[in-house]
Amino acid sequence: MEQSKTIQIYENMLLMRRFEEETGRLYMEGAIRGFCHLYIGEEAVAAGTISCLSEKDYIITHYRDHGHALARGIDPKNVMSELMGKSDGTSAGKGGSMHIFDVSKRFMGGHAIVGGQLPIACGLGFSSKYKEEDSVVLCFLGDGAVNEGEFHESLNLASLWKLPILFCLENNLYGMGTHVNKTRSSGENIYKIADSYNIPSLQVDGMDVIEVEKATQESIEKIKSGQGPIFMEALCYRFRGHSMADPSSYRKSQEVKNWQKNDPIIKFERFLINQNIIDQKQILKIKENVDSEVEKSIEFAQNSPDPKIESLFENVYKNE
Amino acid sequence: MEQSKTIQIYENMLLMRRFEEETGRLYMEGAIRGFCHLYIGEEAVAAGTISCLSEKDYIITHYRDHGHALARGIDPKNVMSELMGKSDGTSAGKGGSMHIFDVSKRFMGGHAIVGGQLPIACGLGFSSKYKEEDSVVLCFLGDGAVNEGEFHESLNLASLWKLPILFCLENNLYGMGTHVNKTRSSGENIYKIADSYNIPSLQVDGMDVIEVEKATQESIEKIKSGQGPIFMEALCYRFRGHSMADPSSYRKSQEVKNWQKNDPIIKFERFLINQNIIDQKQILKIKENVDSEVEKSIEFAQNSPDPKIESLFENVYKNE
Amino acid sequence: MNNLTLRESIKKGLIEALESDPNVFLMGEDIGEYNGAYAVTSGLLKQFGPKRIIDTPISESVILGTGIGSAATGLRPIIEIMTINFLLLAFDQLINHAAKLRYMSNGQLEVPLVLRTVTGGGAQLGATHSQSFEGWLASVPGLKVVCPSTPKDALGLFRTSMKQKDPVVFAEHALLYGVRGDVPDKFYEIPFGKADIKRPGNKVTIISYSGMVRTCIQASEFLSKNFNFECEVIDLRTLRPLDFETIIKSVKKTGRAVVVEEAWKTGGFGANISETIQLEAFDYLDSPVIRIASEDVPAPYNRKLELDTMPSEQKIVTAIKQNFSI
Amino acid sequence: MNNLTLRESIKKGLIEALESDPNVFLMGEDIGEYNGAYAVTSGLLKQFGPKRIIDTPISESVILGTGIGSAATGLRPIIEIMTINFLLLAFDQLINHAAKLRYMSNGQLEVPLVLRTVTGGGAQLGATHSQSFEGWLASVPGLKVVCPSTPKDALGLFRTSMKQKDPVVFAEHALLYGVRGDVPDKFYEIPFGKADIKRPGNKVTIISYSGMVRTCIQASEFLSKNFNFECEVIDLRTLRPLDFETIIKSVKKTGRAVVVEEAWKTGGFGANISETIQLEAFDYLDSPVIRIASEDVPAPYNRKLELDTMPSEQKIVTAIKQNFSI
Ligand SMILES: Cc1ncc(C[n+]2csc(CCOP(=O)(O)OP(=O)(O)O)c2C)c(N)n1
Ligand SMILES: Cc1ncc(C[n+]2csc(CCOP(=O)(O)OP(=O)(O)O)c2C)c(N)n1
Ligand SMILES: [Mg+2]
Ligand SMILES: [Mg+2]
Repeated sequence: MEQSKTIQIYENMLLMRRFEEETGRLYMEGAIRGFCHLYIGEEAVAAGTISCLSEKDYIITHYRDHGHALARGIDPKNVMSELMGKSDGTSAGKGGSMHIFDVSKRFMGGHAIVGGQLPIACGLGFSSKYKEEDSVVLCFLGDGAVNEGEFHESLNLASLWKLPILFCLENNLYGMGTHVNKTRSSGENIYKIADSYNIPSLQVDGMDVIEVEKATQESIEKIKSGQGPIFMEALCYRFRGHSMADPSSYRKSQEVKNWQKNDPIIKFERFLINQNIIDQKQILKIKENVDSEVEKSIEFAQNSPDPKIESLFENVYKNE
Repeated sequence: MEQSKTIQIYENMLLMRRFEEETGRLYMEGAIRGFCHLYIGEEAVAAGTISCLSEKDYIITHYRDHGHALARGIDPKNVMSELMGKSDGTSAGKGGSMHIFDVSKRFMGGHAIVGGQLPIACGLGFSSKYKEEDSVVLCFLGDGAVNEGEFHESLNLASLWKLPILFCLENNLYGMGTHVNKTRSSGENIYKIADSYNIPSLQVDGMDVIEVEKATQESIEKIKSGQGPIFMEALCYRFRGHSMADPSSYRKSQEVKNWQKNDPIIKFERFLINQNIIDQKQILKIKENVDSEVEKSIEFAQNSPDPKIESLFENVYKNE
Repeated sequence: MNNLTLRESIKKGLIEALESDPNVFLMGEDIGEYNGAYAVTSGLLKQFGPKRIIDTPISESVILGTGIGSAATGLRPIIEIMTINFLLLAFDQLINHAAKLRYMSNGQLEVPLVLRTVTGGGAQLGATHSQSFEGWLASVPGLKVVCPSTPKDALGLFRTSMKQKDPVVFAEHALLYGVRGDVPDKFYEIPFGKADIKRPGNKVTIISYSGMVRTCIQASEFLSKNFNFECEVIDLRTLRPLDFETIIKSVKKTGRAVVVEEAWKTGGFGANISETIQLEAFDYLDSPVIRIASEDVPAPYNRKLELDTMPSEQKIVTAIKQNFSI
Repeated sequence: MNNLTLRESIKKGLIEALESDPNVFLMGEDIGEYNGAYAVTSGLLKQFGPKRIIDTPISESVILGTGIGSAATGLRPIIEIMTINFLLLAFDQLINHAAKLRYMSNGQLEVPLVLRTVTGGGAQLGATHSQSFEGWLASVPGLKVVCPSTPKDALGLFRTSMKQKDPVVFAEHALLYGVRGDVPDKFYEIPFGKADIKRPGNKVTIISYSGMVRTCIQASEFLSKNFNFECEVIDLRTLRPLDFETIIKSVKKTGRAVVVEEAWKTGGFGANISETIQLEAFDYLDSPVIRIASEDVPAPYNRKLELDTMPSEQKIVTAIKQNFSI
């Protein structure tokens, strides 16, 4: 990895973390509402994968989407405004936390139905291939989504038609409160399910951004060569509850602590220092910048006006 | 196999064949209507599998269900009456060809939505297990059904919960007019898909009733031992079109002819003679009996009255 | 008398059912270890164990299908689909199978299944998580549809649901879970197809169900206080079977009718009620039947926008004042 | 003028679309090699090749999802779901996704997708294969719903469908495919939201769509011939947008209205029309609006039973005679 990219990834991971810590706080204060799913702990996956994409590549993801949005370079101001339901939000307050879109960045949402993004991802890949555009689709999904029928239909089609899709499974071990061992008949190593679709697959340490980045880079090259989709399982963990409403009684606190010891940001920070890519001073500086960016995004969002009531009827259809 | 069972299977296969030849004729005459899917060519699968079941085992299948119904010993008179929509039909004319039921024989239908029987099969298996009944569920499906989301959800659950289900895939190479190679990403040998659900699987020659019977016998023993589901792929072929409405332009006539050379009934007949289990005279006698049974079923059905118009409102709900 | 939340009263019903019949079991996503997305089943896994309280993968079709197959073979499943929005993924099992098996088998099979799910909006969950499809389901022959609005009704209707031999969709409104109400200690049931007059009146009949009943009562109180105008509020309680008798009787008395529902206005199930009123009480109507429903837009996330899409006390009051000139 | 079947006129529309825009493609089960379950796409694979005419696995959700994703990125998919009964398996994609993406993204995304499917009963296909769900879909904001009843309308409405920037459900009635009608050679389009008076009259307004329009016309001819009683038959053509103007204008003239639809009576979309008529033309109505729809039962296989569930010429005639005393 180039040094500048390395540092950018680090900044990006910090941004996600700080942004969401504040998101959590603002939720408790009532400034953000509805369902809100934090990505804290999983930052290496979004940062490692999305940093490998070009402008013309597509991203589509589930409701746990703040991290992906920020990694794609969507302005935190607009994301925060969306979380607060404001007119400067990515969807001018209509979408909310689970439905972040920025089509100018080919960030195709934010989808709140578990597994629902997968068939659409096939459409994006189909389109790229039909138009000979050479765009890759990066499609995130959770371990819980693997058991939905839509997963199966999508993987079969993607493979049959050799669609240029990188499926990135964020296996954080739980779908809400249910451990993956209770839901997956094939047990651990979910990535092996790709075999039955004839899709090449791999497993990476989702807490290690360098490993994620490298694997993504290689996968995307292969996909661009026209061989069809690849399925990548990133082993990771969410440090917070499933959503802000989660009582989190199903996990032992020791389990959470053990994973937290493996915090992807701390780990990466250590690596950067050990490799002399960056020093403590630079780190402090970056942290300050990130803090200030997050603060600004909050201020911006707080000052952003509520959408006009008339907007309620806009964008149901094109011409109405 | 015991000799008496062997002969019974042979009779049964003949019955299916002759019954459906007449069904096809009656359809052309307009006495049978709606969608009607003949099983001709695939008789070895129904005969070989269903002959291994005990009374307390369940069967659930798709719309191509005449063969399965007859193999289960449902009276041809009642099946034919159902095809003609008469009051003596298995559903008194309400179900039709695609929806044959006989709950007294634990024949749980006849389901016309591709893949729709699979989730229900899980429920039957669940019930058997919950009640510790030791019943096995024999669930038929086509190669086309494998690509439905419901297939995936069902196989995962069946395996996770070790449900006593024998999935019997009737791979006749086509779903309507679409060849399995155009729809299955993993190519031939569909049975291998069971690996990703951790379900033991096997493939049998579905044109060879002895092989089918043996494999079923063994599978059912294993399932009864409590190890969970088994997935069996029977390679077979339908000699007729998908339904009576099928123009059949998508298959080369040579392909059909080649498969017809492998007719499961002729093959089995030869085997019976070669093994001296049966002689030509006996065969003639059996054929006569079968012909007469089929004729009687037609006569019975033709004489069966139409259902009363009031029956329209019966059995929508229990108490109405 | 017990003062319970709707959540508690449904839980009471679940416990009763589980205790009274070993063939009753609960199945759904996160109903056990997680204690239920809306905490209705909280503690039940501990109390009844994993044979009876069953966490499933996220697979709506096979969850429902498993319910169908087991109900058809003598068990009494209570299936939870987390919300009605996700039920769309199991519509094939519900509509093509559960609703039709009795008929297609000419009564050989029956599917005594209770499908609990959460309906409605108003919690800023956005367009994919705020829908109300119970009206569609009420149009499907073979299904019964229950929509309680109070803790007492919820328990009484739940008990009746468990006695049905047919699939019952029991739709609980997300915003009602915390609402409290008196629930008799003494055993009671509430029959299907009997609407309840939640507030008597003589000037206008308001017909509603589920989450909107409260809103209708609030509007009625306002009109009573400020204009001495007394609305009769009818809570349908079950959409199928539907109690037209109570509705028509009331309208014949008041001569005016308002139907209030949370579904989208276009094609809302309530139109069926307006239609029947004009048909059965044509000569008694002083003015047309009006209907208040959600705006014809996907639910927006923003609080103000979302509130503006939904029927409200204010909207009901205004509509009544304008249409019936008070 | 060309005399075409409805099947041929739709095929003409498909060919035009395919020829005029390389981004148009067709996708669905058995539309290619098999030539289409209802033979609408027969020959197209040969004519346009496998890049444009795409056979899929039997996977309704991903078929529709692929349509959504490709429509959202500049292609113009025409998706065929073999029948509306199987569309239940893709309701999540249609309702939670296609219908909502424009709104949830505040206009950033759009889904210009034409979803062709087959609706209706009457061919003895039994309960799982004879349903009419277009009314449900017409209640979903974000979707448009087209239901042509003649070859001419089908082509004109199809052309308009292809110009939409929003998802269009184009529901073709199975029993109409063989019906012939004149189709102008000269290019024409038929706008959405404009109902068509298929038969002028002055005594009663009959409102219908799709397969039932013919039946309404037949009933009208009978009443005209035998009783000199002239019905005006309005064909809605699109359920969403819906042309209330034409309906109300006609009812104000005739003073009587009958709504005829093939869906189940309870909760049928037609109730929405009855309701609006009584609301907008209250003072013009001589008697209540009546509605004729299918019986509230799953479709039986037996011919006589099935016919008895559906609205018929006879039933319409009888209802009009009874309700409007002729
Ligand atoms: C179809 C559907 N079913 C259920 C839900 C409720 N739900 C939201 S998130 C979730 C868990 C998903 O888990 P996973 O895919 O592992 O993603 P994670 O939340 O762990 O990132 C569930 C069950 C939903 N949104 N959609
Ligand atoms: C959900 C659904 N989609 C489509 C159809 C239409 N259809 C009926 S049979 C069939 C082909 C099924 O093929 P397969 O599973 O291989 O069974 P076979 O007919 O070969 O026995 C199709 C597409 C249907 N009935 N249900
Ligand atoms: Mg997870
Ligand atoms: Mg097949």
